[in-house]
Amino acid sequence: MNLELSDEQEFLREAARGALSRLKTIEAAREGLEDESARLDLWPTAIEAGWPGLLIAEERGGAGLGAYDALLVAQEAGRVLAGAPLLGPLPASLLLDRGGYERIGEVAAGELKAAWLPARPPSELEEAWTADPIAGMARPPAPAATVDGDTVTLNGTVAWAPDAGEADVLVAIGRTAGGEPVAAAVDAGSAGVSLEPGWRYDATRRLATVTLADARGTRLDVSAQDIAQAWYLTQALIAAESVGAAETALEVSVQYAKERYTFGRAIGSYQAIKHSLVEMLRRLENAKSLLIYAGFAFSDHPDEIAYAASAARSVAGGALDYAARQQIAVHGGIGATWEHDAPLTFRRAQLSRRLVGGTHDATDRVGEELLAGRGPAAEAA
Amino acid sequence: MNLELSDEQEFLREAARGALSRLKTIEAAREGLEDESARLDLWPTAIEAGWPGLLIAEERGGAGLGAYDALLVAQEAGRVLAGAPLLGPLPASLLLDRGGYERIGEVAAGELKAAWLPARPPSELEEAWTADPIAGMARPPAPAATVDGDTVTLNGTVAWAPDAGEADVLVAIGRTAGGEPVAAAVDAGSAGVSLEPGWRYDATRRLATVTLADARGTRLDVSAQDIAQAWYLTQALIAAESVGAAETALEVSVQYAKERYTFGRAIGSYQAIKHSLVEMLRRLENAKSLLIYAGFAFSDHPDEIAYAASAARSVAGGALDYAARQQIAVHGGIGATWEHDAPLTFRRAQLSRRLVGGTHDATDRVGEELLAGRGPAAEAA
Amino acid sequence: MDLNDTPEQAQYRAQIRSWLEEHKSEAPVLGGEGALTDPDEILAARRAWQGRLAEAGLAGATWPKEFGGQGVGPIENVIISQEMRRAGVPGILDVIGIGMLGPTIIAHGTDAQKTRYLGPMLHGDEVWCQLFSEPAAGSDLAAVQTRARRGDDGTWTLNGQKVWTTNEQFASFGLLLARTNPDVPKHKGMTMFIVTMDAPGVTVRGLRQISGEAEFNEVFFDDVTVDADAVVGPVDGGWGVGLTTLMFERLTIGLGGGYRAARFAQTIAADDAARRDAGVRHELGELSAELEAIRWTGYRSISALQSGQIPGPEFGLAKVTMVNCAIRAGDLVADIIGPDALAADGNFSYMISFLPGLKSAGGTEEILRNTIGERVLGLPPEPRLDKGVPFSELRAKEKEGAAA
Amino acid sequence: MDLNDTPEQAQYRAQIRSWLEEHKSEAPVLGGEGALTDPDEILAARRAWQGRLAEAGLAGATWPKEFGGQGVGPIENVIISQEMRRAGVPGILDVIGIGMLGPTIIAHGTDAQKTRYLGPMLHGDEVWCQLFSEPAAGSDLAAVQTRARRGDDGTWTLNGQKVWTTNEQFASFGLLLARTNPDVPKHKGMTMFIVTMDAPGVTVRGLRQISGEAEFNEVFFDDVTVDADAVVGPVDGGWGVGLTTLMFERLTIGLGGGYRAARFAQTIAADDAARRDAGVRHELGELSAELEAIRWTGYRSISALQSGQIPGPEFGLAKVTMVNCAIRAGDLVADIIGPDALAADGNFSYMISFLPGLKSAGGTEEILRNTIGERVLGLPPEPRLDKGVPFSELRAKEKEGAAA
Repeated sequence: MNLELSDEQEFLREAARGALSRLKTIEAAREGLEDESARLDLWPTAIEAGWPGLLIAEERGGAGLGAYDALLVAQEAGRVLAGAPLLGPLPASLLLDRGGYERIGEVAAGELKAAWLPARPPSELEEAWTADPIAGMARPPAPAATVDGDTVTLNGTVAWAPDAGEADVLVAIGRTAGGEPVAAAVDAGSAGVSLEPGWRYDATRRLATVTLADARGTRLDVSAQDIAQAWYLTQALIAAESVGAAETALEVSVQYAKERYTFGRAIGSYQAIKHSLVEMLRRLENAKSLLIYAGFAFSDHPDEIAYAASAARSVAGGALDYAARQQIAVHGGIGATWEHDAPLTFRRAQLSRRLVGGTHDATDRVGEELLAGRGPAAEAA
Repeated sequence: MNLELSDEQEFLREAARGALSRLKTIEAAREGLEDESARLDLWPTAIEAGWPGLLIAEERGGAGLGAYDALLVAQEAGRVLAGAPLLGPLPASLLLDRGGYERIGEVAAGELKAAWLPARPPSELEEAWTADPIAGMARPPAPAATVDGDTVTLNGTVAWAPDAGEADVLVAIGRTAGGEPVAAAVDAGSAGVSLEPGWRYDATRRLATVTLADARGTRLDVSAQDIAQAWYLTQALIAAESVGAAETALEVSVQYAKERYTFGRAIGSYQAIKHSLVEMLRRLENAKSLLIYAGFAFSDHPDEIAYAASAARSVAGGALDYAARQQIAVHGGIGATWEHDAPLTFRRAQLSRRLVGGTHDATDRVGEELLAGRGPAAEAA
Repeated sequence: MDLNDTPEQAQYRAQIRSWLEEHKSEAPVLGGEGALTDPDEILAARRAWQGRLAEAGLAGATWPKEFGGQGVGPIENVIISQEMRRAGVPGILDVIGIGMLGPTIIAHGTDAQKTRYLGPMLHGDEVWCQLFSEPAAGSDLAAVQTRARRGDDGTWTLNGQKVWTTNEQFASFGLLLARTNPDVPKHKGMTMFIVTMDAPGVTVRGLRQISGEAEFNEVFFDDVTVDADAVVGPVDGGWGVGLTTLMFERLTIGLGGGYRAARFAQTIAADDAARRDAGVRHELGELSAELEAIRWTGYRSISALQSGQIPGPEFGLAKVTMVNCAIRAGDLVADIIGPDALAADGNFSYMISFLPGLKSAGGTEEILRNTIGERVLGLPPEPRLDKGVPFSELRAKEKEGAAA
Repeated sequence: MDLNDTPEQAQYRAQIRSWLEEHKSEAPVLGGEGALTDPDEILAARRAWQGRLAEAGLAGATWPKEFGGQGVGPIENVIISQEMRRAGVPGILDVIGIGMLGPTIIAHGTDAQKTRYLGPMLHGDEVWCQLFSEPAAGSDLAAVQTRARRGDDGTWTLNGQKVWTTNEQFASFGLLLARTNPDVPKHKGMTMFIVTMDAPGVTVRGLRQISGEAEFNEVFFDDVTVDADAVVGPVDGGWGVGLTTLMFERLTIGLGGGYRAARFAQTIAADDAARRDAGVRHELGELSAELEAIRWTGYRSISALQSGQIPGPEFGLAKVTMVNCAIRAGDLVADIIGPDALAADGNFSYMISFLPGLKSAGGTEEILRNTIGERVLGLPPEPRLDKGVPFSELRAKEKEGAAA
């Protein structure tokens, strides 16, 4: 058993860290709150680093890497609160690659920017494929789809889709009359597609609400399992970003707790502070373990993907929520001021937990899989 | 505004404390786990103290006191983990007194022991009057009732009814074909009544599962509101018992934290211990405030009874759960041994949270009342 | 158990109510239709309103009569607050001055100070601010580094920085704690000063919070000169003066409004899926029950005041409950609404941004739990490494430790 | 990322698996059909089985060859455990002896001690117990009060009490930490002894837990005599010897099984109302995700062992997660089932009773969080008031403080 990173993985991670370190991502996260022009466009960085083609097969111009490799990149992006274009493009690339999309080479090269419109797989309590709602707890069904040969016609709305506002090609998930999911590549500029870009609270995330009104796309030859995997890949990517952000929050907080004195002692020597930092660590380590599990499920145990990726998002989301609040608390009053970085982590945590189904739904899915007897088989190894 | 106890209330409380202090209730709680004969019968104590008639009008032989007075007694019983016969008899006495029961004088004098068979009022998510189930989360409907003049015929089962196994007269709540609740006084020895006494985990609680098969009783002239008040009175009594038990747990734990040393300091000087004791206090103070609210609702604001009593049970239940576990933790290993008193508090907490709807359901009811717009009117005073 | 007034209180309440009934049309309108919007206008109107209240005996009612108060007890003060809330009029502008700093000057000030400052403070003509907290001191209020040096002419020169303060932007005076002798243990070498906020060398800077709004200020003192008669209480005896202020601060907390469960419930009830979700209902029930509890804890402290007791620090736990329940409520509501709940103009986004800072305001939760553990439960304190050590040595040790 | 064995490990695993395949019929049956029930029979069978495992190199495999081990690494030990679990055979009886006490004797014992004790320990002929913890010491292992006094003839006399220990009721020997010099600081005046458990003056008493079962023992020493050659390591150097034991203890935790989410899920799924309840589902999901995490944390520690690292104390956090998740699971399941879940013969009542004690076993959660905060995160320790103070003085101070 060897869960250490391979040399290639170490290299991928270091390269991502290096590329991101050359950008002032934290400053952009703050300034972008008041000045949209201060936000960074990381697409050039992504192209240079080869992220758009990460999951695309080598023979089609990609790097042919696995989900865990993508998680390593997402974790690095999370560490510096970078708005890296991953949540939209990577799951899209998975479906385009598997679905025989013609222009896949351009997607891999980053010449064609793809983003998917997330659709949640059914569960016992919610039996349809659904999309994220604009507001409220009721999830609307995924867009209605009629299939005519290779052409799919779509009608419906998907709210808060990451990176969709900047995409050239959208991977939309429709629901046929029979309730089956169908994936289609839809030209973002084509008739019947309207995009309403927007952001909320965290200036590093580009979101869009997409309405399809008789919009036409090309059918992708993928299975319901493939589409579900795109959903769970998104869950795992959000988990990895959250782990990265929580990791930085812990490091920064530990450093401060060593340097800051009160009543003649470093504040980190007080149990209340010490134990809360250890709680940050505990949640973080749990989340890291589950990232490994999610990666393993994608590479070796596809029937555990739903369980593993959901568990990862659930625990990583909790870890980031906790870390973001504790980072502020450990820093005392100063941690809640505009100029401090802690509020930026907090904004990231607040928005992340409500995207693509939300942390809450991922937790429910862990329960769903167990109740349906689809938990892990037994001990591995 | 004066929320201090009146002299009469102080006297009632001191009398209860005195009467209970002459019994070895804690020892009985432990020994009763292995030897049923070691359990105390507190009915004679109750009679002597006048508890059976506490809520019965003076003109019918009772003391004519209010719900808050009953809560004071329950809190004292909780302090010493006494199995005081309150949860069955007091709500029963409320319905018998209001319902024009003929032998109410004997009930008030304790010559006739009454216990009610709890029925939960409907809510938005559970629209029928229901009884506690033998096992599982689905609640069965309250026993079916047919009314013929003054006679009510009942069919159904109510599980885990406190004090019902020892009662002479049962106050059963039936559900008519139209879904309306009806209360009836049923002679415990009459045909069609079968009682299965039992206990679980906490040897101080006498419980019984009661099956009614064409059992006949005398109709009590009470409204659905009266019956609902019996349910909420039971909730408030459990809350008060829990406050008492949590109070003792806190006192004992604080004492130990002052005396026990580790690494050269009293353990109570460490923040981890200190803050958890303060958390016990915080929950306890919140629960005490809500006991006052529940008492106030019964005396002055009957439309807030459901909300106030449920809130009291919810917070007091949580306070006892927390206190019971922390009492063990503060005491280290010794707190988890048979000879220690902490496990007895733990047993009390574990069983209490699952009786008469359970703490969980009381919490739900708080949400129910708010969602239905039945929260408190505005600021009092 | 009686939620009603005594006959005397009822009479007092009736008197207040009738005054308010008669005069509430003079109060500035701060919200809803016809509300003032210009900050300067608002300020002027609130000053004037405080003046009206003072004249009528509704501001500074607990102050002794000789200083313009009514000499009434804390319970009457609660009645005034309740009636003002009921009448829907704004409260006094200078809560800090009237509630804490005025009483401090009454207790420790010279006759000249009382004569000069109390009247204008009471009537809102001169607003005050409290200058105790410092960035490097954190939870340890006594770790003041702002330095006051006495010149040959008896005047003092102030240098340093204060933070977490409010009202500086329109305050006339501040009550400032400064270190006058660093060579004695830290509680012993401080002195309390009255400073003029428009004196040369005083700079006020807004301190923006998570929401982007400047809810607090930083104040910088750069060779600011104050006269010898600006000292309140004994030189090097400032800690004792500060303790008086803090005692009055405790009297003002815990009785206020806070977040009400009904507001969250309304939002949830409007979403049918959320309303029928068992998990949502349970979470709402749990946090609401606690919020309800602290409402009644508030009544308990009023009742305690009534019978002549000062509410103990355990009532400070109500703040812990309030903040943590509101945080849970914010998370619940935003989970239901989704990203739009975080929109800048959303109903809950200001609350969500505001709460993390509130958690530290007025002392962190940890410090509060220490205090209550020690004062209420009688638990032993943490070992103190700073006892009896001269302040200058302590600072040197810290620098060394942080560098290690 | 590779969950598979290296070729060498695969070969080792195959070898273990084939031995077990061949010999598993010799293993005692402890559960299910045909299980042994008589405690003495069970004990005898488990001793014999440990002997067979030792002969085959499956017990004490990490011990050096000269003492009967195989000299393999920790990863091979993991493989043995996994294969034994897979084969469904019981593990070794004397986990404490082979995992911790034997290695301590190997590190610190005399040649005579190694010759006398290691063989019978390895083969299950003589079982050992660990006698470190004391009732008054609590979390502070070094606060040992059991006293050993040296007589003129060089023998030692022991008086005191040990607690939280297992296997005494059938152990032949114990490794005991006693205070030999109370007039030096507490870590300096202790010595490690080997004691014979059937010596006159040794009394073992079962210590009943919440469930009513005696999961641990108390052992009383009343003028128990041991010879001079029973000392392990230097006189007054017992703390160093004990640290070796504790280091080996750390190697044995965190790799075990623990509670699995599927078990709780099955119970819930069987109740249709619970299965469809959103709140139940969420709570199950939350605690299960954490339980799943520590399964993978376990794999991470195996992987770390594999690459030659000793898993750090942060892996101890897995125990915290495990206990707290199991507590939540017990509460959830019992809330669903109701009072019957607490029936003496219920599927979950033993777990519910067992967990509160487990929370303190092997060091409280607080101590663990201190250790991790300091060793892993590098945070400064609490101020220590007991440093350098003679043990006898410390005790006197404690008595004084507690009486105050």
